Amino acid sequence: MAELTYRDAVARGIAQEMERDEDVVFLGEDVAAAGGVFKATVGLLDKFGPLRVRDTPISEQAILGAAMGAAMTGLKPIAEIMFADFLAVCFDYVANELPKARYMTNGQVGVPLVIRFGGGGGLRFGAQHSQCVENWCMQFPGLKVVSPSSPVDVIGLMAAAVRDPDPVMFMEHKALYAIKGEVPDGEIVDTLGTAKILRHGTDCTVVALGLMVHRALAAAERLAAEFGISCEVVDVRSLVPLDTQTILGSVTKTGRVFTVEENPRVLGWGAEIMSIICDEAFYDLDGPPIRITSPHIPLPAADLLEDMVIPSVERVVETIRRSMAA
Amino acid sequence: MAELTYRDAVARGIAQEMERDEDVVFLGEDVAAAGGVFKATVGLLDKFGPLRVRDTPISEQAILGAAMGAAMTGLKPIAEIMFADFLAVCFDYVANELPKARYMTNGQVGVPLVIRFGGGGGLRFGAQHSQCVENWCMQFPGLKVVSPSSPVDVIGLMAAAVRDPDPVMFMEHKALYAIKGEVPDGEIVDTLGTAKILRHGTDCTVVALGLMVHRALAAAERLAAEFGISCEVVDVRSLVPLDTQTILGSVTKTGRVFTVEENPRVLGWGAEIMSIICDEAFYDLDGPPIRITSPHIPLPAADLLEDMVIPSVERVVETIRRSMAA
Amino acid sequence: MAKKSNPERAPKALINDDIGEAKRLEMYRLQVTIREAEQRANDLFFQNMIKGTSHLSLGQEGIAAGVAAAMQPDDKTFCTYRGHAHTLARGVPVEKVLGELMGRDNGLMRGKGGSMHLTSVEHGVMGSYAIIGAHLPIACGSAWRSQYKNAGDVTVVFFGDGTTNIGAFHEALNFAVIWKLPVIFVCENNLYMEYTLNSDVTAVEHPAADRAAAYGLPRILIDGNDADIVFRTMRDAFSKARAGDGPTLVEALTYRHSGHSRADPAKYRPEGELEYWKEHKDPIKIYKDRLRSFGVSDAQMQDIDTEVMQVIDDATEACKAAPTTSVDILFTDVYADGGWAWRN
Amino acid sequence: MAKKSNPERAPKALINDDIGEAKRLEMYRLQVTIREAEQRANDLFFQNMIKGTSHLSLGQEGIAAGVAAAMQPDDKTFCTYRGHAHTLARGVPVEKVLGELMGRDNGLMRGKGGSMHLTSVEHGVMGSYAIIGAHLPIACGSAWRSQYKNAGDVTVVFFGDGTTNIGAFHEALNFAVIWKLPVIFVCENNLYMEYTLNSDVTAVEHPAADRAAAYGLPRILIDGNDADIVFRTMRDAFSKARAGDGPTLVEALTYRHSGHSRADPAKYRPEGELEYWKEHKDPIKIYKDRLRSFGVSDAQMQDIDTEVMQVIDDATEACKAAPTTSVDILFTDVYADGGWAWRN
Ligand SMILES: Cc1ncc(C[n+]2csc(CCOP(=O)(O)OP(=O)(O)O)c2C)c(N)n1
Ligand SMILES: Cc1ncc(C[n+]2csc(CCOP(=O)(O)OP(=O)(O)O)c2C)c(N)n1
Ligand SMILES: [Mg+2]
Ligand SMILES: [Mg+2]
Repeated sequence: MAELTYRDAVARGIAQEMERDEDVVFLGEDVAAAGGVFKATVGLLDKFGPLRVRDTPISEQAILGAAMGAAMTGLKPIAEIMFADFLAVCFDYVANELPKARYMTNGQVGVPLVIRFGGGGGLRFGAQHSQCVENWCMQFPGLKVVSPSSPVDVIGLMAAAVRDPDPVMFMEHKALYAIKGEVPDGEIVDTLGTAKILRHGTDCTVVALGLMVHRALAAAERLAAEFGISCEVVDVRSLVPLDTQTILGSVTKTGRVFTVEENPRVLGWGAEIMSIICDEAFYDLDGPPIRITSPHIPLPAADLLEDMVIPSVERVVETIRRSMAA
Repeated sequence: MAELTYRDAVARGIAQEMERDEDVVFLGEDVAAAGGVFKATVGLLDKFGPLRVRDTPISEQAILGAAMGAAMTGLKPIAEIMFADFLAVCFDYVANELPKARYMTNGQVGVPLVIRFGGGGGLRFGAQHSQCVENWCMQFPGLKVVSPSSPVDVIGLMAAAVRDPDPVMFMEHKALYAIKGEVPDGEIVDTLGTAKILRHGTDCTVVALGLMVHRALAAAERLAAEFGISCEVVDVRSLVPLDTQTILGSVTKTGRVFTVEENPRVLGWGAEIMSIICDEAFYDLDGPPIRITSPHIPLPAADLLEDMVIPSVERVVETIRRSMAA
Repeated sequence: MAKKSNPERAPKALINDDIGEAKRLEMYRLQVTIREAEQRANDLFFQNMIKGTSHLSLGQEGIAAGVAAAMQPDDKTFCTYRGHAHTLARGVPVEKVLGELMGRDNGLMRGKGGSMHLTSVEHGVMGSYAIIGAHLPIACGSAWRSQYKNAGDVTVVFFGDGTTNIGAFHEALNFAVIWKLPVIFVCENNLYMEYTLNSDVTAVEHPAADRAAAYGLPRILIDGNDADIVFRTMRDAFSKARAGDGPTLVEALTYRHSGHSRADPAKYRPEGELEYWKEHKDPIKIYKDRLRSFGVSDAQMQDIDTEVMQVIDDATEACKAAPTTSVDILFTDVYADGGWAWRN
Repeated sequence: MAKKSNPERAPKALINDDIGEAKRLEMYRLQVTIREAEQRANDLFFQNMIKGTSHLSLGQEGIAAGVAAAMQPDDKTFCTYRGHAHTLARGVPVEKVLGELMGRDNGLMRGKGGSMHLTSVEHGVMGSYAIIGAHLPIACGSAWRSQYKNAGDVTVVFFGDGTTNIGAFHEALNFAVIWKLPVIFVCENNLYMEYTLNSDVTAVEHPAADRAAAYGLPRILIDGNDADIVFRTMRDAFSKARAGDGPTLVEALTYRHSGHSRADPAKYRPEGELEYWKEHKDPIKIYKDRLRSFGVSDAQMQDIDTEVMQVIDDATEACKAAPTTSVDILFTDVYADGGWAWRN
């Protein structure tokens, strides 16, 4: 057991898998010699050498395309797209190529790869360097989409993603790189498609992802202490496959549900989860399902402004308190 | 009043706006001399000449980028991205550039342009040439998104889109190009952000878009005739801005709601609409909101298979009948 | 395509040059197979037995044949939507190709992919790609795997003249060169991107060859309608790739006899253009003359033609008799577990 | 930057060459302004008065100054995230730039855009773009508008060496050439793409110049640290563009003295590299020597320096005194109606 940052957990997770399997290779911009712009891949080049850990040009289409071609023919690449927002410049692979290859070829071709990227706000990077693109990825049948909220989940989900025979979009949260958490020694392998109940509660279910998990947990403490409201907090972790059993199970029990989403309001992952809940647990709901999201605006750069946009602990507390009272 | 195909309505809509305003220009692949691969822009080159109607190379990023730069500095371009699916190769403009320019510059820059594309299935074009990408566009604050279901709406919404000072994503449905409809003579200008109730009903609300509007209407007829179920059919038309008043008004009245969506199930526009309804009209609902969608799989090419995937009139009838009976 | 023509009829003294008799007869057979199979596909369209779209390579067979004849069995092919030719050239049975086009259960992907996505991994055909340019980086990845694993195989990727103007082309070429990948980029310059003359929208005359220097590569511009030239060019490119000396970019000049796709009557051609190419530059005519000049008799060629037609007729009948695709494959192979479950 | 130095101190007999005294003093003042404003931004970071990130052009001022000095007021500039220099060079007040970096209400976009998106339409600065390559096609569009409306203005777009490897570069160059657009592409080759030597990931030695021919353009490779050379090259490019003769691609060699961004200590530099460029190739040193050789006294330069420092000090104080951005702009200007309503 050791304390590890989320940042270091990335390198450890990748290293664990590269040690295990020679076919795991890693590529991206500034990831090798420099150890990544977020310093999340420091040491990998030294450990695994320049044939397995490779710097690329600023050619995101080439990065994802090459990862795909390698995966189709026998390797298990991990590709970094530095800022999640840059997925937009190679989105054809995300939308059209990776998810459809297996189906269109009737199973002849598989694409076992991981695409990891730093998403999310809070660092004052402005509208083009702060987005929660897990929502961009969730629409495409054939992809899997995960986003860890803690160091141990980074390692475990990374291992699960690398070992998974399907393409996995792996969103790390930039504002979490510095957090620390306890991590067991030895190999860690988690399971895709599993949500985690991080706090048990009886009055309402709060579903969150990534950075918002931490705010949801803090809000739950305050709601309990200050208002006697008992929240069950679910960390979704995996948007595809989606652990609807855990989510529906919790909602069925509590009768009320809130999502806490960092993304701008419209068509975030919460919309899908709410739609599933309303369809399948309608008669268990004691009140409207409420999404707590960023307002539907691009993210401003100035610190004060940015802090007003992304859901804060206060906003979560206030929204839940008001809704539960209504 | 004349009968016009949806296909010819596109050319007429564009021509109407180009006649009105010299700053309206049109560019895309094979759109000028050839009149477009769907023959939806035939005659525009002859009418407006090669300076206003321009063929481009296969460079979708250049097409959208150039349209954006022109729009920022004084023109009102209409850009064609041939198949909607190809938005993925120029998605940076859709996700990061067009929607954010006005906000990031605090209003210094506007981007008055229209991006039109042929989306949707039914033509046996397979998984990469048949997608409903309105869902890809809906997430981004700053964009507007419309999709007409009839010839007269094509013209009216095109005019509204061209005159709108914000970037508008305009999805035409390929399987509708051949349909005909009555179109009044003279100028037609519609309003963005308005849904249309195409059929009044009392038992449930059916919300549809594009090709699915036609299937929803046909299903409503059969549900009335065969099962005495009275459906109110709403053509969303505009996903952003979204006419929630019309939708919520109808649902409040009927107490039940169904969406009919062509897209694969997860995170289609229906998820957002259902989430809004459940949040804001929860206590008016008499039963769970049900999304009727394609199953969450890529679209197969073979005719028989494709027909099994996209919601049919039968599936709509059957789903609504069963849900209303439950 | 392994089937040989009747050895009794083989000419005695074919020029024993660097290509030789066997290869030449193989290339002849390949070209005829492609031509006739594509014609058959076209006919089946007009009988409404094939739906959707399809893009034929009529007139461009010299490239497919010349490249395939230079390949080893474990080399990899990446095609575009205009990929029937290259798929057939790797030895994929005509029946499986036509079956896919017809949406039958005997098709290569049992109808799930369709004409634009022909794939036969067992023949090294790693897929046909319908989004312009996407497969160039993907082919780099296949070559990277070969390099990394010291597998020795080479990846070939085909694309058109119009494809040279999309960003992925540029990224792939640079990437392949800096990583010295064993990949060969074959640009089939058939003059048109769909309905627009590619030279109207391209800054240089030869869209691939004139850009080779931008990636530090030699300029290679060849007649794509002469399978021998294609074969020799590719042989060198394969040697280079296998020696670890990196990628090659080839621009092969050609012309398509059909429209861009099923829907295209090709009215944009200047008068006489098609006729000129058919008369003077038809790859099969050129190759017949070549074979004749080496002493192969018309009768021998006729035998091959007959054999090919038999194969295609048989394939057509088999496809017509084959069941339409069974709907229980609808929900298979979205994910590797065989199914489509995105939730529990 | 319109403010002139004290005319009494002006040297009597500056060489009256094609550039002349006034332009040269303007370029000197621009370079010093950029250098000192950037240094100030750097200091403010370390005082935690600026958050987030920022990308300085220290060492690259010669390009910004030389280009801006050749521009007309209605010409358009498109920058990258490394755009403070080009924004200042167009005459945007230092206060407005620093205010934006500091997230103050007096900032160019009142804090909504931040360091990477500086925009001042009234000065022709049409934006700074943070996604590599995106603005090259956008700049083409601005030039297309000028061409279509016969407006006469020219668009300049700046980008780095690393940017030449992304698809949008390729698409924009081809597009600009075939439409003969009045746009000038200025590649600032500072050797590095972030932390990686660009030559390690680029197939040719000169990532822009060696690719000009791929778009039918002449190869133009210049010393970017000599503002006179930059100015003359741009003057020709502007003439060409205004004459309707289409785009120009320039590769200007330079070096950044700072790290890539705030977070970068630039440990990847080989020993002595930074020192070499600072000692021998600093654009301001070079320009001071140039001015001296033309008879400008150190005292006169010192006066300009002093004036510039005064402007920057005043700007800094103004920014510190300015209110932080008021939150009521949070929901303005998402849409053209001034608001953010996406529903009724
Ligand atoms: C990204 C993208 N843009 C546009 C298209 C539509 N399209 C299909 S084929 C084609 C022309 C391709 O021309 P070329 O590369 O010369 O190949 P050819 O069809 O002549 O073999 C176009 C524009 C596409 N499939 N993908
Ligand atoms: C599409 C995209 N990929 C990657 C990045 C991250 N990034 C920002 S600056 C940079 C290096 C750019 O190098 P260059 O073009 O040489 O410009 P310089 O920073 O040296 O001025 C990279 C990779 C980005 N902003 N956008
Ligand atoms: Mg072509
Ligand atoms: Mg650089």
